[in-house]
Amino acid sequence: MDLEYTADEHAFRDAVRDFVQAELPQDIASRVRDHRRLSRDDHVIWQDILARKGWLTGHWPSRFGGLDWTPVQCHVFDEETAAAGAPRLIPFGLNMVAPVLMAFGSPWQQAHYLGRIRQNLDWWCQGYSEPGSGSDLASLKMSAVREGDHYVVTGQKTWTTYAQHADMIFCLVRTAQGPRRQEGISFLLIDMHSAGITVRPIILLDGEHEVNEVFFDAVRVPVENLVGEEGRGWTYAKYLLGHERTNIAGVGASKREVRALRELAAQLQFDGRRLAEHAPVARRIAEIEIDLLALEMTVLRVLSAREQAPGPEASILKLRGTEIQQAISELAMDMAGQYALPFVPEAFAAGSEACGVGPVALAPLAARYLNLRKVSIYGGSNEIQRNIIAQTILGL
Amino acid sequence: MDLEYTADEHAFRDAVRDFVQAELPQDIASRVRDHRRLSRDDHVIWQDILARKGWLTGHWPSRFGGLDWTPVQCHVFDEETAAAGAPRLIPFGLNMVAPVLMAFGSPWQQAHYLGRIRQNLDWWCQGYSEPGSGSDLASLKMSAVREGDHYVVTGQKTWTTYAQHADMIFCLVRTAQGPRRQEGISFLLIDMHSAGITVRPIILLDGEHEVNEVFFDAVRVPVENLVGEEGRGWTYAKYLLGHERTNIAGVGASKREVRALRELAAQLQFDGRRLAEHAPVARRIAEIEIDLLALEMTVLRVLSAREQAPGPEASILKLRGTEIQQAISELAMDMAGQYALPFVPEAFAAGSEACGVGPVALAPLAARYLNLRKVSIYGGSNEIQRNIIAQTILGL
Amino acid sequence: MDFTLTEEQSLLGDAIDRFNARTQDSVSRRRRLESEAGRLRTMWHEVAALGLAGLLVPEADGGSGAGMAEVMVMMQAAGRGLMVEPLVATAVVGATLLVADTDVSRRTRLLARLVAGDLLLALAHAEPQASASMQQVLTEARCQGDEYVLQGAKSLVLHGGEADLLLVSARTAGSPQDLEGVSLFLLDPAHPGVVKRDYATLDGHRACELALDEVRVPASAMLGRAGTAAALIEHALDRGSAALCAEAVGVMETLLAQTTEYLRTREQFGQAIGRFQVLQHKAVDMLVQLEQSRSMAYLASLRADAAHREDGAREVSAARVSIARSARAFAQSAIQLHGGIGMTDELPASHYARRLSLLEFWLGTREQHLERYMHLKQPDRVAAS
Amino acid sequence: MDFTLTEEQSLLGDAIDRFNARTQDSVSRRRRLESEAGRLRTMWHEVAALGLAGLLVPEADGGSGAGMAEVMVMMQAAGRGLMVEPLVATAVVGATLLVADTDVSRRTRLLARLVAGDLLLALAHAEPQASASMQQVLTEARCQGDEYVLQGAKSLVLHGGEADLLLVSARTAGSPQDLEGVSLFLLDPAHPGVVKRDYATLDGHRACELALDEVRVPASAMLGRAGTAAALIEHALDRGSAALCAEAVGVMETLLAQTTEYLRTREQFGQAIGRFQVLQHKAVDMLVQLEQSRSMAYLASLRADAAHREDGAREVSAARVSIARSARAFAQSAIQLHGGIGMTDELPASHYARRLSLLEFWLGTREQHLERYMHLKQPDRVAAS
Repeated sequence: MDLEYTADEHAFRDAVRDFVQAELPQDIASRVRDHRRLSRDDHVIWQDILARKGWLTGHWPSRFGGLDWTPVQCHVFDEETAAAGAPRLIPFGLNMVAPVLMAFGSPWQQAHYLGRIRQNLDWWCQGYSEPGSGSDLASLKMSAVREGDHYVVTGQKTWTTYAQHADMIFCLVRTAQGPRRQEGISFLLIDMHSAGITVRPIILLDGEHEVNEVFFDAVRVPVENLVGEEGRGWTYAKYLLGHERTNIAGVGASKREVRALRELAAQLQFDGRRLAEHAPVARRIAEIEIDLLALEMTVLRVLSAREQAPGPEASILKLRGTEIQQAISELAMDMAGQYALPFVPEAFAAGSEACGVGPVALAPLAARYLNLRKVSIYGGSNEIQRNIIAQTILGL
Repeated sequence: MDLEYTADEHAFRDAVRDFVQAELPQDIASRVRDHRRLSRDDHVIWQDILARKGWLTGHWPSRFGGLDWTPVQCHVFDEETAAAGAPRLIPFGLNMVAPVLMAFGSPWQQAHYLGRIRQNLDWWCQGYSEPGSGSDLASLKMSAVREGDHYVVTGQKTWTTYAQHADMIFCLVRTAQGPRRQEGISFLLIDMHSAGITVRPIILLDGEHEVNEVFFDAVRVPVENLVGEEGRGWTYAKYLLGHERTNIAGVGASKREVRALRELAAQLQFDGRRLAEHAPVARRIAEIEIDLLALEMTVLRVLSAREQAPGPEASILKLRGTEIQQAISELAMDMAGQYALPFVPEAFAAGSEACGVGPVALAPLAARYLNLRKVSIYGGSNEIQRNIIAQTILGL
Repeated sequence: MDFTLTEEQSLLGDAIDRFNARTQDSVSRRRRLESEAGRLRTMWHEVAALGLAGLLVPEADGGSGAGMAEVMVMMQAAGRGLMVEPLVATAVVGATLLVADTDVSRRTRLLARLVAGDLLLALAHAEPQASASMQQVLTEARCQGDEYVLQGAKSLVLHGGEADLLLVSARTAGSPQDLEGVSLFLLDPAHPGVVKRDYATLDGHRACELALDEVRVPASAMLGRAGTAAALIEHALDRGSAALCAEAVGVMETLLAQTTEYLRTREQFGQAIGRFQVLQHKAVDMLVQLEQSRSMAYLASLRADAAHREDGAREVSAARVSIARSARAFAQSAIQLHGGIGMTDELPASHYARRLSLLEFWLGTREQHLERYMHLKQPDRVAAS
Repeated sequence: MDFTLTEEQSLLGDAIDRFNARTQDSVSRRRRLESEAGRLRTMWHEVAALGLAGLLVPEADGGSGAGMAEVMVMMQAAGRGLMVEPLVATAVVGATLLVADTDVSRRTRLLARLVAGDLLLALAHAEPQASASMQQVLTEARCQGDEYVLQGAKSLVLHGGEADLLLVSARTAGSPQDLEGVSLFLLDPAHPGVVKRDYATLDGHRACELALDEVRVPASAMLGRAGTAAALIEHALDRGSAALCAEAVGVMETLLAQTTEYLRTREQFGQAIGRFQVLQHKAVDMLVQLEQSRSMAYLASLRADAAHREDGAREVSAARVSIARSARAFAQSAIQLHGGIGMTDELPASHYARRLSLLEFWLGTREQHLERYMHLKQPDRVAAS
């Protein structure tokens, strides 16, 4: 038992820190830190930088061009890049479709798609949810009918994050009707530039455009884009959930946000003193910080405990991770006080210090609070996570 | 709409306050305020005083010897007596069996038992729960078999509050087996001094003896002690729940407890200042006080809205009332700090200022915190209350 | 003690509900908000025709002569319909101030316009500097001959952009935290030296920032006696707070109905999601929050109606704090129970949740009201006595 | 970074579990606690025979030469079995202090007795006056020739009643909050002028209040150099805190197992109550609290092991605060999920819940640890780096 980082891990941390300091464009970092909107380019530029270094896929096995990073290295990488204000990596290709392709993809799929992901050539998105399916994923209806060496896909996906930017989408589609709904589902890779695909934005309650509806009208997909066997898509989807290497707890980003809270509290005045000296605020920051420390230790414990990906423990990390993200955003909004109210869309854009009302750092905080309501809903709502834990860990 | 008390209500408040000040024995009041154990006599003496004045049953209809107090008068009476440190009235006779007898009792039962309750001659207890029945009351098993003009009662009740003091118990018993469990239940009044009754104490986790198991071994009960019709006991029990005039929210007592918190905070020192000036404590007191104010307004709203007893709204009052009681006890324990730890049973008894460890007011606070865990369990757990509200008010 | 509404009061609520059913929907709301004052003003005439603009104006002045009970009824209905009209700014806070004007001819003239829906008002009192006290005034009004020169800045002036007349607090004597020395000025927003920055707020209303740079007004622009406006402003703000409390209750009413309806109809795993006990209990907690808020809205309204007394102020702040806490949890649950769809701008429920989430920052934040509650002396008996 | 236990550490935990299965039950526990030192001492010899008394004593002194990782393992097992033996007072806090004794012959002699189970220790440091700081010392030790005269009072001396030797902090210089000037004295509890008030605590342990009235001890009774004991005491208390953290985890382990077992077997309305989603989710929250606590117990143990550093102290206090919050909610849920039976003294689960509820008041309350956390400077990187 030893909770200190090894010398190697320290060296790795230094290397990451130095690289990020040298290479991360400062305009992107400041947009991230100030909660401004990021463009498609902001993400692509940063991921290109990492791809050139080989670090975009450092967590991949070397046989697929990765660097075999240990879980602790992954954590350190996440922590250092988040601390510096790097955009989060878009996970759909890197951490979601990739593990599925590594396990079940054809040699061609592996060579072609994994290669392009590694080089950051495709922006992927995820086609799971459909209108009405929600947490009950297996009720999906989008159909794929085999015609010669194509599938003809018709139907609709929804809540598709960044579909407006995407080149590729991986979809669960129904290739057969059966008594068990989980059977007859297949896993298909679809070019977003195909004829017949329409993307319609869904605007969230903070005015943000992150998610979309995606309509498929007789879209023709070559059969070589079927992953694994027809009808086994549900198995692959479950495998994906279990092997998602996404930093589900978001510790690195939350640590950055807590530091931002401290800085804000040190800048803002309340009754002529620094807000940081206002006992209720100081205490809430301390309690969030302590919660985050406990979460971080739990992440490290889960990561160190096994070489392979966490099972139901991931649900614990997701629960606490999202609760803490929401608590941070709630405190931030409270610290904004009356300046939580103004909604000046230009203030969310880059380099717009002049447009805001009140201290510039406060402009996005209430919108962010509202936006972060999503984290306890998507990716399996927190109620679903608790159901999973009750069943699989507690045996209830 | 007018939230001011009327002149009559003010006069009533003054009358209650004057009476209590003159008549409530100070030793009893100080035991109540200091959370010391009360003896049977403490309760009986105070209830005798009220009975002589006619106020023990002021809330009863005049045709049964009451004073037809309005709901607001009941609230004022509760508030003033609680504020002065009067023991709570033992509700089992006054507020639980009495409404059932008024509605369904025979003329003899009304004359005999209601008369004795009004004069404070019998201490009643409640025989509902059985081992294993818990929230699922209808699963009760205690049997009553008719033999001539007696029922022979055999079985067990549990969680019987103050059975050790009681002269009478009202019981739900099974007089028939049927497909619907609710059928075949009867409502029986049993003399606790009957042959065949054994009372066994259950000690709670704070060391307190409040509840008991009561064993019935072929206890003979005269048939005139059957309330209403055989097999309709479930109906009477539900009527009782709906007409319980107990101050279910406990506003008066909680107001006394919040004042006690304030006094404690003004006495205790922390870092050389009064604890009342310690921002986190001051804030918690304020927030509890505000919650209690909201509850009080809700009680008054529910009471004023109808002449008859509250329906499912009672569940809301019970929920919030118990949550606030528990929050007060939690803060009190926290204020005790390290002196939450000592457990000196003598310090719980009357006039034992010398025995405690640390400031005398702190001695019972942790035990009280533990004891008050019960309020979200008994009388229909708070989970059951939420089920009731979901079904009856929200229609879910 | 009596919590029942009179028949007249009930009818008022019904009338507003009907009006809202006809006029309030997401599209028209957005259009009114995004447009310049013109469209808003058309609607405001209709609102005035319902008697709402002059609700608090004495009958002798052409108003309804109503009190805070009626304001509560109005604001609950406004909340139910998610009205974006400047009821609080003009009909509650503004009207309370104008009614107190001691310049009789001006009072008569302005109240007539107010009642007719021809006068939108805004109180410019809060300032950019965060403070525990809602009574801090840094803006100065220097007396120069028979003029005053206003210098300072005001923040979050509710519906200040549309206002025909601003009511500006400024200090004619004393230091920033003093109650003495605060005066109130009537100010034309087009007056030289007044710079407005008008903007939308996240909860679907509008506000402005106000910079006052050497703004010269005649001494007659003052409302009431010099240096004595603090109590009047506090009273007007408390009435505004009580109105917000009632509005929150109305918002919760609609939002709870929308949420339970969704729970009853949305199916997952082969059953209505309202069958899941955890979701049921969350909805129950929403109901409890609503009922506690309703109680506190009553209290706030009645206390803000009486002559302004210290325990009244304390209880109004208690109500704001209580409702702010309930509203926060309530809105979170409403969104969570709706799932993804609850996050979208398309669903009316999300607009209600947004308003409910932000309400606590208007006219004194929760933090300010809690501090105020704690610092006001507790009267001998707290509640309703 | 490595969280796995060595085989030796695992075996230690197993051995204590077996020992507890044989010796720890409600009845024997109560008997040991209510009795005078005799019975407790018999058991303590058995505990010592397992190597627990001398766990932290160097091998050269006959001990196990173990570290805080082993203390964590021991205390988790102690928690699982709800041991009432004075492990924290003697084997953790006491041993840490004695090992630091610079009087070599006394050190050797006392450590030998400690390892053999013949020496029960108690640190008398906390005092009756509530303070945000755990380092306040008002008790005075005046130097008179080659003697010190102790005057003052100590509170909540953990297992002070049974102790053969008291370790008393007293001020030889400076003022109450100073770190400089605190000294540590070895004191025979039977010494003239020492008045003990021994009592049980609500969580099933024992403590005493200590009055020191003109207690004369030779200068040699001092442990270490005059005026320099504050850091040592802080370190010993941090180790005690880490031990309490680990014990809380053990208590939670058993209590969660008891609770889920109850949920699986107790039937209501025709099904196991563990089928009710609301109860399931409450149990899930308990699991989450346990896992967070487990993580923090690791952190506290490792940080209390290293040479005492400021960020170590900060993280130990963070762990105490985190675990206190989890423990409070956890114990409440455990009782609530058990229903009435969870309130009774008859059910072992209630004893676990009681211990878990009160643990946070020992060796610095949650409030004190939170204040300490907030006042210690944050290092550049917080966690585990």
